[in-house]
Amino acid sequence: MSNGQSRFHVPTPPFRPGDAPDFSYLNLPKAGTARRPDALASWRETVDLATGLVGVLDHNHQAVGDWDPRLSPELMREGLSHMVLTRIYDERMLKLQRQGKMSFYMKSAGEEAVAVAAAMALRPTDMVFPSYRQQGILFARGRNIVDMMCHCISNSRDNLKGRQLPVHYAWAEGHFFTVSGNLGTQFPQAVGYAMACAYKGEDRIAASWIGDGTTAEGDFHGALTLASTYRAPVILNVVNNQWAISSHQNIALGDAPTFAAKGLGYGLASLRVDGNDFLAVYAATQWAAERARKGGGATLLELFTYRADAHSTSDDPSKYRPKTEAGLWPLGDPVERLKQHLIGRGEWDETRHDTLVEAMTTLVVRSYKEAESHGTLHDGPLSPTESIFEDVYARPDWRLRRQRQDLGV
Amino acid sequence: MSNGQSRFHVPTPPFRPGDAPDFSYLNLPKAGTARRPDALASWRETVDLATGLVGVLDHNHQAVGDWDPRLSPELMREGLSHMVLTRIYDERMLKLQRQGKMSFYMKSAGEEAVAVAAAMALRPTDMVFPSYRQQGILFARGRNIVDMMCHCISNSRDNLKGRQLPVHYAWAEGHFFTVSGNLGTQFPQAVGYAMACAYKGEDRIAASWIGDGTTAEGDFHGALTLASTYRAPVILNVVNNQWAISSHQNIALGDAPTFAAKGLGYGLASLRVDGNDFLAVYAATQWAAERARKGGGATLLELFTYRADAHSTSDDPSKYRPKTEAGLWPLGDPVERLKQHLIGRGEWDETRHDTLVEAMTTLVVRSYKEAESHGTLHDGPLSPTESIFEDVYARPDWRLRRQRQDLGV
Amino acid sequence: MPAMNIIQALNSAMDVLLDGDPDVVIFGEDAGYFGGVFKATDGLQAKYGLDRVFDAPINEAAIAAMAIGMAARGLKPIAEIQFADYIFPAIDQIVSEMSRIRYRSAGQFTAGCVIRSPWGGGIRGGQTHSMSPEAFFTHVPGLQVVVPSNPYDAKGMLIAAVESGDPVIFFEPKRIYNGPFDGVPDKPLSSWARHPKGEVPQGRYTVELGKAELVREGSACTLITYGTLVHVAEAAAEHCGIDVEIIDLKSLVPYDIETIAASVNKTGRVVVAQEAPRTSGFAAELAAQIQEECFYALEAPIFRLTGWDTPYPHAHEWAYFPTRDRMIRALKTVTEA
Amino acid sequence: MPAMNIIQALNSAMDVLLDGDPDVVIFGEDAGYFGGVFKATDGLQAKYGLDRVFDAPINEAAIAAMAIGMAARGLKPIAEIQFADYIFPAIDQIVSEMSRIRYRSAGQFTAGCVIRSPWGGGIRGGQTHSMSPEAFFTHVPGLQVVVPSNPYDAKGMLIAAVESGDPVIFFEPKRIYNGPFDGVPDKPLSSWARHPKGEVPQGRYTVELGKAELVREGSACTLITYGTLVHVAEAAAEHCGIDVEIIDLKSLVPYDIETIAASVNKTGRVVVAQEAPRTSGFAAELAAQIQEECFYALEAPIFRLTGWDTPYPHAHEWAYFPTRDRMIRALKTVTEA
Ligand SMILES: Cc1ncc(C[n+]2csc(CCOP(=O)(O)OP(=O)(O)O)c2C)c(N)n1
Ligand SMILES: Cc1ncc(C[n+]2csc(CCOP(=O)(O)OP(=O)(O)O)c2C)c(N)n1
Ligand SMILES: [Mg+2]
Ligand SMILES: [Mg+2]
Repeated sequence: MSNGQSRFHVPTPPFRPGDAPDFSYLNLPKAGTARRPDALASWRETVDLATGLVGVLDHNHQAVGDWDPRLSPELMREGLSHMVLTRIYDERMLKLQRQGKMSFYMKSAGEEAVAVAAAMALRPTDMVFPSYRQQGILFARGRNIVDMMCHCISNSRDNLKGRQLPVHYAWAEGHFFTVSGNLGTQFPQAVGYAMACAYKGEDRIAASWIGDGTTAEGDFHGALTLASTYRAPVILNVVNNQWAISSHQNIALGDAPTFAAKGLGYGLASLRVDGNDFLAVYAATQWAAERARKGGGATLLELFTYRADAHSTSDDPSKYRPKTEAGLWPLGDPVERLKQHLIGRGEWDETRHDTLVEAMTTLVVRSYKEAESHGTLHDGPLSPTESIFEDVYARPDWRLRRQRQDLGV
Repeated sequence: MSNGQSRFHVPTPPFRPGDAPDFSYLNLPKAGTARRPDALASWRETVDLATGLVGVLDHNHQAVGDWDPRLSPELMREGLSHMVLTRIYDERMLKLQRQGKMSFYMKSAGEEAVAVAAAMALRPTDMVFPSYRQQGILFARGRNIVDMMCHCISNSRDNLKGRQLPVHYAWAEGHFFTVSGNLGTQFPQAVGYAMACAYKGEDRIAASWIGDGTTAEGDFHGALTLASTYRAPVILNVVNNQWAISSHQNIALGDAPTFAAKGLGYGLASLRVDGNDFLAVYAATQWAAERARKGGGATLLELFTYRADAHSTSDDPSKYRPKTEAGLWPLGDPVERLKQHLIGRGEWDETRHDTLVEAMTTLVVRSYKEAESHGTLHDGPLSPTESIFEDVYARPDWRLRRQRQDLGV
Repeated sequence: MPAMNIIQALNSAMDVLLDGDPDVVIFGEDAGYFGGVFKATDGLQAKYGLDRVFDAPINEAAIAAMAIGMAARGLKPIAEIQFADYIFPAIDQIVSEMSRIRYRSAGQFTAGCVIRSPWGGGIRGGQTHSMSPEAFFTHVPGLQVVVPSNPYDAKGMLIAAVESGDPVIFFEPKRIYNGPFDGVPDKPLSSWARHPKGEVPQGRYTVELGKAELVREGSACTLITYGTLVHVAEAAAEHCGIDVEIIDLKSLVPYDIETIAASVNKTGRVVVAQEAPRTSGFAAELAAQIQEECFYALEAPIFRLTGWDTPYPHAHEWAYFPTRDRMIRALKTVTEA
Repeated sequence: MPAMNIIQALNSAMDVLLDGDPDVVIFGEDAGYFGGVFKATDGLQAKYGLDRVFDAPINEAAIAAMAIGMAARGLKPIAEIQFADYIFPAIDQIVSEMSRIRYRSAGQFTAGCVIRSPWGGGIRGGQTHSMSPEAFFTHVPGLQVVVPSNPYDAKGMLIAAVESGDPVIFFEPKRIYNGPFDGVPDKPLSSWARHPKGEVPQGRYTVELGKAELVREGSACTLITYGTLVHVAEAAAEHCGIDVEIIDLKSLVPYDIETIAASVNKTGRVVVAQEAPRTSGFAAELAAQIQEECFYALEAPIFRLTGWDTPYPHAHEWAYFPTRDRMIRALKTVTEA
C-alpha cells in the first residue's frame, strides 16, 4: 500500500492492448453461496453481500441457492426474448448508424440482463430513471419498436421532436423518464420521485441506473444521502461494466472494495449482483422492490457486468483494452447463460432459439422499414422546424414568438 | 425500520427545547478500548474503529489504552494553554461583536481540542484547509493575535484588506489556507494540494476540516474519491459537533452508523475519535499523518464533539435544542478534561490554571486595544478604498482601471 | 389589510399554498423545524406536518434534484437555497435538467417548481452572503427568473410562480426583507408598515409574472431596475431634481419589453441598474435589447449602473453597492449627455 | 512551419509546456492513457509519465478543486472538462473558489490554472454536446475567458494562459478542430492545411490574451465574433457584397475594447454574433458596452445574431445555429437600416 511518498498513485487497468487478460484476480464468489436476508432486514445484514456476489446461475447454468427467484419457464422465455431483441436491435442500429442513418448510437451488448431482468421484476408503473444504456427496459415494457427507431433517426414521428440525441429516450406512458446526457443527474431525481410516491401514499417505487464511472459524480452522493435520510422507496443501481469510456472502473473505485460497499456508509442495504445472470438480477431487484414497497427504504445494487462493445459509435475500445477481454469475461454472456439454463431444463432448444432470433431480426428489419417511411435525419421529413420553439415553457413568451418570426417559420 | 409506506421519513433530533436530554442512547465505547493498528495497516483494520471511538482520557481523566500518545507534560500544558486562549479569545470577540465592533463572529466553544490537538500533531509546514471553526489552529501555530483581531474588525491592518467576513482567516506564512464561506469546497482542494506535495516529492501533507452537515455536499464525495484514487497524503476531518445550524447531524447522516464509516466505502482508513479528548485527537492525527507521510494515503477522521454555543452570532440555538444539552454532553469539555488530566498527574493545579486564564485574558484584552488602534469596521481606518480593485487578477485590466476611476478613488 | 414585511408575506404565501393544495411541499436547509435562517417558513412545519415542510441535507444539487423528481410526480415543490451565493452547487441540476425536462421530453414530463433564495447585498454579508447571481439564470432557456421588491409582490408572485407549471428562480432581496432601503448606508431601517406595498391581503391572490410596473412616472429619463435598487431608485429620484420614470422590472425572464419600450420611447434616456458585477450582468441584456428596440428614440448612451467587476467586498461594501449617491450621479450623467 | 489542426496545435502546446516546466500537470476524464475523447492529450502520458498526464474520476467539481489545490502548491494544472456542457457540476468550485482565491486571501494564495473544454455546436451533438456557456464565466470577476478560432492562436493562447498566473477558462470550438467551417451545413470539411493560421511553429510562442484581431478590414459594418463563427463570418463577408470588417475577439474577458471601438467608430454599424442562446449572452455585454462607448458613431442598432432562447436542438441544428445565410441577412439588416 505504501508507495514511498515521492509520487501520488494513479490506478491503471489490469490489462492494456496487447496483454493477455486473466480475470482470475477477481476472485468472484460462486453462484448460490450468498445468503438471502429478509427483504426488511437491517442493512447490516447485507454487509457481506455488498462485497460478495449474488448469483443464481452456476457454471453449469443451473439455478442454485437462496436467491433463485423460481421463475416460470414462460417468464424466463419472455426475458430471453427481450434480451435477444435488445441485442438484435442494437446491432441493427449500429449498422444503420455506420450507414449514416443516425448521428450516434450506443449499444448495451453484454449488459442486456441488467435492464431486462430489472424491468421485469418491477411493476410496469414503477418509475424508471435510466442512463443511456438501459434500452432493454423499453423492450421489457413493450415499447413500440418503430417508435424507438423513429426517435433514433429523429424523423417526423420522433416522440421527442428531434430534440435529443439518439438513445436518449423518454416515454411517459411507460413510466420511463427522459434520459439525460449529463451523467448521474437522474440518480437524486429518482429519489425525489420515490419520495413523492411515498408522500402520496402510493406503493409505486422508483429505480435508477448509472455507470461505474458515474459513481464519482457528486449526484451519486446526493442520491444516497437523500435516500438514506428520507428512507425513500427507490432502487439505486450501479451498472459496473468495468469501463467508463476509456477509464477503467478503478479510476472511480480507487481502493474501495466494491461499488456496492459504498452504500453501507449510508446505512443502505447494498448488494453486489452478477449482472450477467438474468435470474440474479431479477431476484435482487425483486428483493429491493419488496423492501422499498414495504417501507424499508432504498437499496443500492451493483450489477457486475462487462461492456462488451464500444462505449458509443464515437469510441474505439481497441485503443485502450485488449480485444479479447469481452470473450474472456468470467461471468459470461447474459443471453447465452439464460438460454443454456432453459435448455438444461428442457424448456428451450437451439431450433426454438434460431426461430426466435429470426423472428426478432425480421421484426427489427420490418420496423426499421416502417420507421424510415416517416423520414430520416438527413432526408427528412423531420418534426416541423417551428417545433424547436415549443415546450421551452408551457406557453412561449415574446422572445420565442419573435425568434420564431425571425427564423421565418 | 419499516414505516408502512404512506409517508417518507424525516429524521428528527432526539431532543427539542423543553425535553430533558438523555445521551445514554449514544452508547459510546469506553476510552482505552480501541485497538491501535499500525499506521500503514490496511483500511480494513479500521472497520471497527470507524464505528467505535478512539479515546484516551477515561472518566477519571487518566490516559489509558493503546492510543495514549504519551505526550510530555510540557506539550500538554502548551495544548491546554492554546485551548484556553482559543476560548477566551472567542468569548471576547463575541462580546465585541455584540457591542457592534464587528459584523459577525463564530465561536468554537467545546471544539477547541479538535483544532488545537490536530495542529500540534501536524508539522507547522503541513498545509491546513480549515472551515470557519478551527481558529484553534492559528493559536497552536503562533499566529499573532493582534493580526487575527485586525482581520475580524476589518481595519487598516487586516491582512485580507477587509474583503472577508470575520473569522474567514488566511495566513500563508502559517500554511493556513484561505477559509471559504462556501461549505465543503476546501475538502477536495486539500486533496489536490496533498497530491501536489507528493508530486513534488515532499513529505509535507495536507489536512482539511468540515462539519457533520457539510458531509452531505457533493464535494465531500469528490474529496474522498480523489483521495482514494490517487492515495493522496491528506487527513480529511469531519467535525461532528451534532448540529448544522438548526439541523441535527441525522439530517446528513440518515441511517448511516457514523460519519467515519463513510470513509470505508472508499477504502480509506477511517476512525471515529473522541473530539473532546485532546490526547485522542492528537493520537489519531499523529497516526493519520504518519500514514500519509509514509505513502499510506488518506485517512478520514470523525471528531465526535458538541457545538456548545450558537452556530454564529446570527443564530439562537434555544429555538431548536434544549439549553441543557451542552452541559449534559457525555464527552464533557475538552479544556476541563485536559486540565484535570494534568492535575491528576501532578503537572497542573487550580492556581496555575487561574494564572493562565488571567494571563490569556490580559493578552486578549491588550491585543484588542492594539488592534483597535489600527481602526475598526465602523469608524475606520480601513484598508484604502481603491484596494477593492486589487488582487482580482495579477494585473487589473481596463475594466477595473476604469471602474476605479468611476468610483473616484 | 394587514401590514406585512417581505418575510411575513412569503410566509403567508406558503401558508396559503400549503393550505390550498396537498401537492405543495417545502424544503431546504434549516427550513423545517427552525423555519429557515430568515424565518420565511416559520411555523409551517408545526402547522402542516413533517412531510410537507422539512429540513434538507446541505447539498444544494440534491435539493434541486429532489424538487425535479417530485415535480415529475406531480408535486409542487418550493425549495429554499439558504443564500443565492450557495446556489452554484445546484446549477447543473437547474441548467442541465430542471430547465429542460419539458423540452427534451417534448412535454411528456415537466419540472414545475420554485427555487426561493435570499439574494443581493447591503447586509454586510461579505462575498458569500451578498451575491446577485440572476444573470446566470436569465441565460438559461426554460427558466423564469423573478425578483420582487416589496411584500405585496413577493406574496403574489410566489403564488403565481408555483402555479406557473414551469421552474421559477425566485430571488428575494434580503436587504429589504424588513423594510425598504433608500441606498444611504447606515441609516435606521424604515418599515414596510409605512409603505403602500406593505399592505398584503391575508388570502390568495397572484401578481402576474412577466409584467413590470411603473413605480414612478417621469419624462426626463427611464431608470430600470429590480429588487432592493427599486427603493434606492425612488430615493435617488426624490433627491436628484430630475423627472425620472422608474420601472420595477419584477420579472427578468421574461422581461416586460412593452413597458420598457414605451417608457424609453418617451424619455429617450436610460439608466439600468443592478447590484451584480458589471460584465455580462442582466443590465447588459436590457441595454442591448433597448438599443435595438428604441434606437431612434435614444438621446444618450444607456448607462449601466452596477457593482464592480470584483468579488463583493466586506468592509468596503458601500463603495461597491450602487448607492443613492451613485444613482444620482448616473441620472445626471445620462440626462446631461 | 508544419500545418496543424487545432487538436495538434493544442497537443503541441501541452507538449511544449510539459517539456519546459515540471510544474505543469494535465488531467481530465479519459485525458490520460487514451489522450482525451478528441485526442488533444494524445501521446502525452506515454511521453511524460503517469503522474503528469492522467485520468480523472468523472466528477467535474473534483477536477476543478484538484486544480485549485495543486495550483495553491505552485503547480500549473491544465484540466480538461470533456465537453463544455459538462462544466456545470464544476461551476461552484470555479465561481466561488478558483476565481476568488487571490482576492479573498489578498494575494497570499493564487489558483492559476487552465480549464480546457471543447465548446460550441455544429457537430450534431444535441443539447449536451453543443453548448456555448461562455457568458456564465464572463460574469465572474477573477476569471479570464478565451475562445481561439484557429490552430495558431490555440497553441499560443494556451501557453499564454498557463503563464498568466490566473485561472483561464479556455473554450475550444470543436466544430473547427479539424478544419474551418463556413457555416453552410453538410459541405465537406475543409482543412487547416489550406489556412494561413494552420501553420504553427513547433516550439514555444505566445499569443497575448486580451487582444482581438482584425481578420478582415472593411468600412461598411463591423462584425464581432469568436470561435467557429469567425469563419462563418468570413464566408458571409465573401458572399454578401458588403464591405465587412471582422473582429476575431479571441479573449472575452478581458475583451479588447480598443480594437472594437476603433472599428465601430469607423463603420458605425455592428453585428455581434454568438452561438449561445440570445438572452444574457455575451453579445449582450458587447452590445451594451459598444452603445455606451460609440453611441454617437452608431448609425443603426447593434444587431445580435445568436442561437435562440431554447435548448440546443438535435435534428434542427441548422435552424438554430447562426449559419452563413443568417449572418448575411444580419449584415444586410444592419447596413440597410
Ligand atoms: C457530467 C458529465 N460528464 C462527462 C460526460 C461524458 N461522458 C459520457 S459517458 C462517460 C462515461 C460514463 O461511464 P460509466 O458511468 O461507467 O457508464 P457506461 O458508459 O459504462 O455505461 C463520460 C465521461 C457526461 N456525459 N456527463
Ligand atoms: C454551500 C453552502 N450551503 C449553505 C451554507 C450556509 N451554512 C453555513 S454554515 C451551515 C451549517 C454547517 O454545519 P456543519 O457542516 O455541521 O458545520 P458546523 O457549523 O457545525 O461547524 C450552513 C447550512 C453555506 N455556507 N455554504
Ligand atoms: Mg461503465
Ligand atoms: Mg456541525
